[in-house]
Amino acid sequence: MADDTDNGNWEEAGANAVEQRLAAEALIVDVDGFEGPLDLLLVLSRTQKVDLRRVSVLQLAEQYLIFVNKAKALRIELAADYLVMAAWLAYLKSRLLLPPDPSDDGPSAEELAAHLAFQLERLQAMREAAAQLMARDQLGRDIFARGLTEDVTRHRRIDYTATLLDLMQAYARIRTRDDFRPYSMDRDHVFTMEQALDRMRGLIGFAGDWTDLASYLPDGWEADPKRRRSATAAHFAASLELAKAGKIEIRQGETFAPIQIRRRPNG
Amino acid sequence: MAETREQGLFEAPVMAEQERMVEAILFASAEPVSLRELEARLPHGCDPAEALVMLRKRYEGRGVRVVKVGDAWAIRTAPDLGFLMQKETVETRKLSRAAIETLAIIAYHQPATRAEIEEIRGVAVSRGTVDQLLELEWIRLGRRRMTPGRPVTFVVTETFLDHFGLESARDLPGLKELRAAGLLDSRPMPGGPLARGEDGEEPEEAGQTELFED
Amino acid sequence: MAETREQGLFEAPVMAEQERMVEAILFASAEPVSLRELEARLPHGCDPAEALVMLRKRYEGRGVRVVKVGDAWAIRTAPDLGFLMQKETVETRKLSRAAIETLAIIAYHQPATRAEIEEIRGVAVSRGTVDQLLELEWIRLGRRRMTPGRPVTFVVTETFLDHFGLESARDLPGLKELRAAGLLDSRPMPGGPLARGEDGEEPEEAGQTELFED
Repeated sequence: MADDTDNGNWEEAGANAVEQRLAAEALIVDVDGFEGPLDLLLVLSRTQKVDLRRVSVLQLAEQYLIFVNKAKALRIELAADYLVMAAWLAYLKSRLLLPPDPSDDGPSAEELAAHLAFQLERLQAMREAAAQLMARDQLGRDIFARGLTEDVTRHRRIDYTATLLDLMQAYARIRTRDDFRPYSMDRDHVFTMEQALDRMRGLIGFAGDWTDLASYLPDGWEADPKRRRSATAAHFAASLELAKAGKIEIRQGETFAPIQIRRRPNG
Repeated sequence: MAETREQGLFEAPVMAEQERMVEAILFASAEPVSLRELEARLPHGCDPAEALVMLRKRYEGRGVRVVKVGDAWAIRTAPDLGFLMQKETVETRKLSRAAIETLAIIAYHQPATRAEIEEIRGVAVSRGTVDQLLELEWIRLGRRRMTPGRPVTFVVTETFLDHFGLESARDLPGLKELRAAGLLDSRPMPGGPLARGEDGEEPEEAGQTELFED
Repeated sequence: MAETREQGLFEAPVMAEQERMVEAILFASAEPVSLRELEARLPHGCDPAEALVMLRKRYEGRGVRVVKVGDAWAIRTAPDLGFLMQKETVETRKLSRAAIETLAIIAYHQPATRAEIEEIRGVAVSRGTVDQLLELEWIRLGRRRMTPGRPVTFVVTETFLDHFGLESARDLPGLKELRAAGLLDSRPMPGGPLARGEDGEEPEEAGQTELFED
């Protein structure tokens, strides 16, 4: 977009050279005030007094280079990105002035210039957009929110729960702390090894063949898991005793398989 | 000021504008605004008292109302909509061990004084624990004990009975029943029907009653 | 509920009641209330969207207005009455030029990476600038860009919309014109010194344009 206008404005550029120099000098003073090389270019472009779409990039490059040289002469240190831009603009300027090299397969000088013009236009557009945005009615300045917010209380109600069971367990826990020992009251559910041994001594005589140990559990001890567990443990311990005494044999097909016992043939 | 404004037939435009202004000021102010302040803030020559009368009328029956608070004016939620302002998030939490034990003692021994609770629990009962139970409305103050110091007693409430599905505190299973139910085993057997540790799953109502039926 | 309520001819009483409720909720909150939250707070089966349409109309031209902010709704004073609110005016820290430009770039180009902001401004974006905007809650992190390095992106927030009285980012002033002029396109320059940023330029058009496409 910029390439059509470059040559047109070039004539003017010479005539404006003095003015540009003066403008560049004036800008030098503000060098810290620029937000980078693009910003500087944008400010310089304004001296061309044309729409950004019709800005002469070649002339702009000139203006920029004058600025940088002036800064150098005044021993003003420019940040690196200003110098990078200067180098690139010098390159662009030479490319724009020379006839295109047909062997060069990179972007053409015109394309590069057009892109720079686009960047300037875009930056300018964003500036204007920012200004429009800031000019809007703003909350807390022009528009106001509710001052007296009413108890939109986010009650975080904590619902405490407890079940009857919790309650009774708690009570049981307290009561058993002193006058009861927790296990002493549960005798009904404990089958001792001595009891099991007594029982098995009587029963083992009938166990000529392999029989599951579980079948030795007494009536009323198989259903309730708690009782079954106690009785099973007691009977297992008792069978170990009997095996040790050489009265029975024990086998288990595999892990967790039923434990089986039988009377030792000659025991 | 590009807005068009609906103006009633009988309102002078200026007064309608004043009403708008009062509306905006009352809305944005963090505190109720006095008539005097309204006068000071409105452009010269305004009559905020009249504007207020109109504004107040305008909000009649609306979701918010113009109300007088002392000498000042404010916009407030209509009283019948107060419920909308309570955004409740319910978080269910288990009662602490101290609280449940305290509650249990009160339930089993009511009326119970703090000293009695402490004696049974063997540890001091914190103020917070009692307050929590009072707040839950599971306990309330009973009659003072006619003993030296006239200590207050605690009893369980209707709410308590409701929550725990009891007809009366007397329906609480006694020690013997607790024992029969295996509850006095401090180490619940895993897998058993009673195997519900303190942090076990909540048994359902049905389970509980079945459990304690004789 | 002794109050009488003016009801338009075409309003079902229930809807009028819903409108009152929405009114009360919006009045009570300084922050915009989302439609979803309104739904959650209103009694079951209410249609806050419809109630809002009515409420918005009702407040047209009044001292306060019902405004849409993103997916949420709020009541705000009419902009022409700002002069009355000196007392309520919040002194805000003046934003630097860099911050204002960065904000505008994010708003118009969102989601925007830091490299893109730098590419547009032609200068590095300082950490402080972004932090300031994040602190104001005017911008937040968007999704990471699915390009090499997976750079973070920035988008504007509901607070931003609220602050600048925008219904959505689509209502940014001049957005359409900027887009039509191609000034929101991502146009990389091959080999130029302005193609800055370690993450390089992301020449994907999808993200930016998609957002603003209707």
